[in-house]
Amino acid sequence: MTSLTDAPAPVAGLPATGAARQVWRRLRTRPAALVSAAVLLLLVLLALAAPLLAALEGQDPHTYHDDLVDSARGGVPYGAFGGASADHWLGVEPGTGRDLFVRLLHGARISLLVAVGATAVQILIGVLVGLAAGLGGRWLDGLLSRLTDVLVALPMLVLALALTAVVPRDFPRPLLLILVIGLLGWAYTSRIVRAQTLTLRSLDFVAASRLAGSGRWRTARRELLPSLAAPVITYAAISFPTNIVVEASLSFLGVGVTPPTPSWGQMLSTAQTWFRADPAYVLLPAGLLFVTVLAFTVLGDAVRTALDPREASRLRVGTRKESRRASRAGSLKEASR
Amino acid sequence: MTESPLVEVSDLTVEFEREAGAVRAVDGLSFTLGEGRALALVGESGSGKSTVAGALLGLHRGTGARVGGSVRVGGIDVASAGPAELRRLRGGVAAMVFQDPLSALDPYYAVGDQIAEVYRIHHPVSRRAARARAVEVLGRVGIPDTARRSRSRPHEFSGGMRQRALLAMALACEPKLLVADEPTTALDVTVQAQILDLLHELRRETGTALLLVTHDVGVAAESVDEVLVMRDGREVERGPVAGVLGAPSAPYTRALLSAVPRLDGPVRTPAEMGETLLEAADLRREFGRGKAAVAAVDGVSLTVRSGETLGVVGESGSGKTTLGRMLVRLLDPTGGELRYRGTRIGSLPERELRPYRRELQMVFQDPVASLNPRRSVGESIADPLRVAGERNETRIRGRVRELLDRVGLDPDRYEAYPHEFSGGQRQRVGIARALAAEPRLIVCDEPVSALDVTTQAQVTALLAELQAELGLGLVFIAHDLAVVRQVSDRVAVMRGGRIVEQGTVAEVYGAPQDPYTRQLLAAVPSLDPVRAAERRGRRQELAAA
Amino acid sequence: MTRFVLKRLAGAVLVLLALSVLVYALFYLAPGDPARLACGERCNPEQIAQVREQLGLNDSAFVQYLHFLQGVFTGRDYSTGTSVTHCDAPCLGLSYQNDQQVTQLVLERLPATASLALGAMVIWLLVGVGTGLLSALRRGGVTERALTVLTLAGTGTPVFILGLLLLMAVCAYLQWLPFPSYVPLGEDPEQWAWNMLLPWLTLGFFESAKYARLTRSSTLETLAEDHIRTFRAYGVGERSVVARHALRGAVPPVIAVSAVDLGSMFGGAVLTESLFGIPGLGKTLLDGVRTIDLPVVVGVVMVMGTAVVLANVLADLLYAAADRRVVLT
Amino acid sequence: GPEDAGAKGGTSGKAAGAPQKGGTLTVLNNEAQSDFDPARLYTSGGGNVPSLVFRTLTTRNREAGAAGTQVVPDLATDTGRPNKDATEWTYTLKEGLKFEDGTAITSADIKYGIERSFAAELSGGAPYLRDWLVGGDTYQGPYKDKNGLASIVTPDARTIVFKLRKPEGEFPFVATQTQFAPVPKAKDTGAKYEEHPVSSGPYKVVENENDGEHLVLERNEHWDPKTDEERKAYPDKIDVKSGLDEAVINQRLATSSGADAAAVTTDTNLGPAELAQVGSDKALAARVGTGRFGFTNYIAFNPKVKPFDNPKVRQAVSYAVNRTSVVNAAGGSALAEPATTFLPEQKAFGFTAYDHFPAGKTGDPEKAKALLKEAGYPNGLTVTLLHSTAQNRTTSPEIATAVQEALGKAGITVKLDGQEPNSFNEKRWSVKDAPGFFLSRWGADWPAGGPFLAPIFDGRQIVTNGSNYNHAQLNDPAVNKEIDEINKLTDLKAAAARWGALDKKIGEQALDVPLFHPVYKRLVGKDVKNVVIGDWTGVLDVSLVAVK
Ligand SMILES: Nc1ncnc2c1ncn2[C@@H]1O[C@H](COP(=O)(O)OP(=O)(O)OP(=O)(O)O)[C@@H](O)[C@H]1O
Ligand SMILES: Nc1ncnc2c1ncn2[C@@H]1O[C@H](COP(=O)(O)OP(=O)(O)OP(=O)(O)O)[C@@H](O)[C@H]1O
Ligand SMILES: [Mg+2]
Ligand SMILES: [Mg+2]
Repeated sequence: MTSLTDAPAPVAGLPATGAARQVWRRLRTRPAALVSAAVLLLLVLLALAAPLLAALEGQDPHTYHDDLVDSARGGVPYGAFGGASADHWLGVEPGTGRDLFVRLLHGARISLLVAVGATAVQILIGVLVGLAAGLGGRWLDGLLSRLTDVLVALPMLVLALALTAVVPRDFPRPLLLILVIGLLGWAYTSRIVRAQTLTLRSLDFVAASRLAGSGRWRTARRELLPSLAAPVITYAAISFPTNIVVEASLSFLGVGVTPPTPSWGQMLSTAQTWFRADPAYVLLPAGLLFVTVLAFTVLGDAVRTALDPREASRLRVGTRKESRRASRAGSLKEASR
Repeated sequence: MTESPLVEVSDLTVEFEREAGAVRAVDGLSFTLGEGRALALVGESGSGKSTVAGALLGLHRGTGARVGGSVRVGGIDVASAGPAELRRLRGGVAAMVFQDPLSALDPYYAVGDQIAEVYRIHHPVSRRAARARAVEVLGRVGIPDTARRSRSRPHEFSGGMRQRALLAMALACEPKLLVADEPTTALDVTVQAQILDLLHELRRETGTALLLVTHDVGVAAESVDEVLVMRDGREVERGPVAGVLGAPSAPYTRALLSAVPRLDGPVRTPAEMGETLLEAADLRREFGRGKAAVAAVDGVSLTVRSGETLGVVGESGSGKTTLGRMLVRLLDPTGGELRYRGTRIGSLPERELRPYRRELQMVFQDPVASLNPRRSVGESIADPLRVAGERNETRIRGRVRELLDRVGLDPDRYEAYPHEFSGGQRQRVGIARALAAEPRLIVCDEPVSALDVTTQAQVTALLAELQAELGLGLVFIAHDLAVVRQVSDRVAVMRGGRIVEQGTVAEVYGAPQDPYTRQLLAAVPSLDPVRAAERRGRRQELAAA
Repeated sequence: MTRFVLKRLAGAVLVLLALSVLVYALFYLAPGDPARLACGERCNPEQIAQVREQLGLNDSAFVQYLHFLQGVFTGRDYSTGTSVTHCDAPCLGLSYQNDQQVTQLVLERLPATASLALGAMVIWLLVGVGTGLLSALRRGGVTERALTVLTLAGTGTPVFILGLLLLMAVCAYLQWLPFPSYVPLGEDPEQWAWNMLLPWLTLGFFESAKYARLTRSSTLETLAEDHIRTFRAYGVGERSVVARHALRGAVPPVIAVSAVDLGSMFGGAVLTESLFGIPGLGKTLLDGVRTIDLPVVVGVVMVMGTAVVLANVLADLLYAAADRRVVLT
Repeated sequence: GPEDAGAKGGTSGKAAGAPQKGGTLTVLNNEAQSDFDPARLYTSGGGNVPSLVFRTLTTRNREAGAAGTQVVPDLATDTGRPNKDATEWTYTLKEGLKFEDGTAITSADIKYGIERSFAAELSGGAPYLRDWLVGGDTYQGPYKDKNGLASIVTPDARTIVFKLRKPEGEFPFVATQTQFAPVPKAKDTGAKYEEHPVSSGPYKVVENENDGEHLVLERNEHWDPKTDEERKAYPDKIDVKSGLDEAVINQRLATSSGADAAAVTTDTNLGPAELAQVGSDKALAARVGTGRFGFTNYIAFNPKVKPFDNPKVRQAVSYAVNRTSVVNAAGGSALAEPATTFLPEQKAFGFTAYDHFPAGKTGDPEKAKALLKEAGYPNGLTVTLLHSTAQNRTTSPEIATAVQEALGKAGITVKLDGQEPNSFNEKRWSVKDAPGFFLSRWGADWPAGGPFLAPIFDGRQIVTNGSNYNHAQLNDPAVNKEIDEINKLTDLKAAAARWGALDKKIGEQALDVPLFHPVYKRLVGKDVKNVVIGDWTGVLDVSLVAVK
């Protein structure tokens, strides 16, 4: 227990560091969560260090190697596993002979940035709007819900095309993508949050918070957000891969990142037909994407669980396995006494 | 060779893992309970009673709690029973009535369906038959208009009704052992008497054994053969009910008994007339629209002055909670007028109500639902302080510790979460939170019904102290007539949404005018088991007549 | 409830109005000249001017929008040069590119899209909610891990790859099914179902991971509630506890998300539609956007908007039915 | 004419055995036949599917290879009789020609069909009639102008005479276009005509769903094979399914199960990945048809924009280009052939080899650098390349990136400006807004040098407020004059030689950098027989294909 004197100041958004520390303590005991976090960290580091690693391999993401692909056969790389060699660790891209290893790393930068950014925007707006709709009066709820409807029904294509036409060309593309995907994709979150809020707000602890004089906003932040964290985190972990795929489709329509900058989405969409002729070309981005998604999901799940204080101990009847573990613990205890 | 007893507990130890280290909630407890016998676990809040009850059904399995010793129920070793056996034990052999009635029912299903579902687990009957059984048992626990009410969802029930529904669920299964964890805390005396009589009758008819967990010595006196007094997870005293209650040997038991409020105990010296805080005139509240409308509160007028306690008693479902929630404007009245210090607050929009919010507090009836399971109790209590603009973390913590201490909780449990507390402890957290706002008026909805008498005495004393100190106005909703008498200056008796009688304590208790009030007074349980039996006989005669 | 529905339908009108204004606005931001495109690549300026006049593109954006509204509410006459056609209310206009009445066009394409969306929804609800429940039930076990990996593989693989793989496997290698081509339900229900099977699976599998995760998470959430303890303490089997009680708590987020998905799928499943050659609204929309065919785009967006609103109304009704504590307003 | 014209063409392939009548031919296509009005079709020679329904005065010779570039009579008895200076062309209709309803086809029906194509509502066709016929520039079509077009004369039911403003030796080629298909005035429903155009060919439309996405054609009993030497019409029924994904089309043709065994595509090439796959499967490779359509993909300069006003800069770019990467980007050597001339490598166009700025296989960055230095850019320069975002492997990002990469080696930093297809086209076709440097392409309206060179280099064809294809805005009196001279020739061989020479001459100015000519590789189903691929369209001829 923290002593009074060294009690740290609370972090914004979280009730107190005490809680944050507890969450961390619970997380620490889950190997899967730690592995996932490590994987994600590694990916981020790899992405950040892309130029360094490229230098190490002696390649860059843009140089063509026409001699490494078989022009007569559609540009499929010579050699096994997509032309992997000492010079090109993961082989080369069909058609151009560009180094895949470096492109994957550079692609990670854009994809992670866009997907994380867009997910963050979606969650942020979604939670705010959902809370406001769930807590606000009828009018606000009606207004926001209708606004959500409008945005759900507005095809991303139309908006993306219009926006790319209006926004100056030197406006950073990743940012534009984050905005487009983020601005049109928050409806899910907001619907979930609104639904949960409607249920939660009838509970006594929300009433108690009202009595404490908290405004709606404060009630939302202190009482509802912690309970909303679970579905929102789950949803965020799901949105992430979807956003990478959305980025791919937007690249398809020419409103994605500008070539020759690589992104996983762009690689995936060009790799579409190659899965028989050059499986490595498809498997590499798909595999990386999958690992990322898996890590996100596992970590998200762990955080979700760790956020629930009841999870640690509660009157709950466990599955068989858990009960065995518990009884073992009990007998151990006895033996030690 | 004698047949082994129905329940055999030996050297039971339960430890809970907490962030700060393990807590031993039950420590080396042993007891047996024969078929058809009744045992009461009595003890102060947090003494481990509910934990013991849970252990009988193996509810700690798989929760991370460490259970030592052995528990056998109906020949089943609870710790090692296989899943099928465990399922048979639960509900089939032993049925449990949980302490927190609001959260113990699934909010999504009709009450009757939930009972029917559980019934069908242990009795292979048709859905329809199970429904019929549900309606039947609901009737037995005194739910009026059973066929219709069985289709209601839990949130449409009052606290007491929910508790009765849970009891009905247990009864439906016809178990050999009924584990009842505070089954009557939310019930008014008449219904409580009814339930206790019912339990009694059941035991006589079906030979069900009863493990009654209660802090109310009176309830124990009426219903059981043996009493086990617990403190800090250990046995203090055990023996036949007459012996333990009549001639307690342990000093703790004696202290416990002496703290029980009595109808003939001392009353408060009426407070001086302070300023009028709340004034309600013809207050009404309906639920539902059109034909389905129910008037939960039907034209209530009352006033509360500062420094004064208004007791509100009445049967379960009479509208006490609804009234209380309207008084602090958590519910919007559908009619009538409500003034707080002269301002009409009955229909003020939330924004304009804000300045008054902190001055009008409420202690909620259901301590589980009123605490956010995801926030530490310290944070919940600190909320009003933070809202008031306090930024200094050290001061906030200091104040919260002070409040925890005042309501009799360990000040170091700032970081603990609601689920780590016993029922009574949660109730006290609720009181601490209400106090943190430094209110002028508190509506206490059954604030002490979940508390053992000693804690109850502490809490009522605390409220009185604060009242004297700060000139608080209190609305004290309770079904325990003795407590109300002890703490109130004036009393209002509610029935069917109306106040049937209102007056000073002396008037209402001394010369009750309304027949209902008289009925209530007659139903107050007695501490003396012999007298309790006599009175039961008389009640049955009355009912038969 | 009737009041609620009526109110929401009134809200729908607002949504549709807002949508149409938005699309008109975006249209004027987007590059490209529809008249030139409609005329053909080697039209001379006079011809283009004529087409522009005929399409009404010379009016101000505001006037054009008013004409659009007029068409929607009262119907409109269109001169196609060779003849005058009347377009009954609700008239969404004539396509710039092929002079078809958009209302008719959109209605023609609606059944295919609706088939796809509803069928896929059945799949994602079955598969998603099913696996979600199963993995909540078998938490921490091998089954749950396998299910997680499987469903995530669905989400992490873009539909265009997923669908193509399915096609290759089922139609090319195993030849279990012929390559799908859309058959209207009204024509031959059995063929309709067989031909829609792969698109349903593709889309359903792609979406189901989301539902599996949501279901799992909310189920676990509900499993932590106090009332679950009651049922366990009465010997209700774990399966029943999860399926009856925990699932119920998982319903609200699933309903909320389904409504959004269903609605947006009415214009959104472009990739699946083009991969499987389903003559649906998604493709129409894509073509409309590519050929700057404002009336078609507005038309599809209107249908989507209607679908979204209806799906939401339905979701709210279901939601209120699922959780009686929620009051419809 | 505009490139898409040719890009819509088809396949080839080979299954053994003599072709027989009967069966159903399935056509699996990506693009729907959304235009089915003869007035609105642009496609060379009436496209593939429409030419089953519409017969025209002349048509392309349905033979493989170079022979397929010849014009032959269709409804007419010959390919047209010019007057002395080729300003008047006379045609006589064969006897026994009938519409699908049995009524006879007359010269008035042909005149009416042409007149319709002048109506703005039915725009979309090629501009030649408008430019060539006397009064064509002002005529508004039969709906507005009831008097008709005086420069088309029908002295009797079988004779039709066209009066031109200037000599046009290639008129017989124009007469292959669907505007020359007969339309019975009584059956004309204006914009709705395309839903059920009246057939003069071997098949009639019995179903047209979803705006041309699904077409079913069945035999036209009133078509007399004796009047038609070109179309064989073996299958009884033709089922055109469009709106399919390209990868799916190729997969279906490869699998060739069920109805797909008798399937072809008229618009979908094998992609590079699929080619890699086909390369290792002999049976499959045998079903691939290869064809060439006159088409050139190139980098266009607008010399009005700096620094491309400087010929040295343009030459530097020409030297720097790496055609190997560009060809790879276009799908590899099986799908694209490097180009150094503007004219396609076919006799009919008058192909004359030249390579004024030899860049070798992979570019000559050193030479480019030297030229840049001379041009005053010793430290290189930065330019922006406009390209489209459409995935067409012609003006698409892949090509642009390959160019960017090669130019980078020569010290030219290329920024890419990818635009969505409509705005890409609007920009590059605009005289006002065209950037200095962009990707472009051109395809043949018919296999001759005229339609290939004139729109691109004739100064009088610079269109200031419409679509301009003379990207370089070249207005050289000598070039204009030579074009006029060649147009007078009715000897197509002689004309071809002069077109080739003209191309070579213009090439010296480095107004563009030819990149590559596409090659068509298309699969057919395993039961498909009589696959004939002529050089006119470069794709298999549906009217000759048999499935039995
Ligand atoms: N899940 C848990 N985790 C940690 N501590 C717990 C948990 N459950 C109970 N405790 C602690 O164990 C002790 C006994 O709790 P229990 O619920 O048995 O008390 P009780 O006697 O039933 O009290 P009450 O009359 O107030 O309900 C309390 O101090 C409580 O804080
Ligand atoms: N949300 C609601 N919807 C419908 N009916 C309700 C609702 N809340 C309360 N009621 C009904 O109003 C009546 C009064 O309920 P209330 O909770 O005020 O009773 P109470 O006096 O507090 O009872 P108890 O002592 O059992 O807590 C009951 O009949 C109850 O069923
Ligand atoms: Mg307890
Ligand atoms: Mg109550």
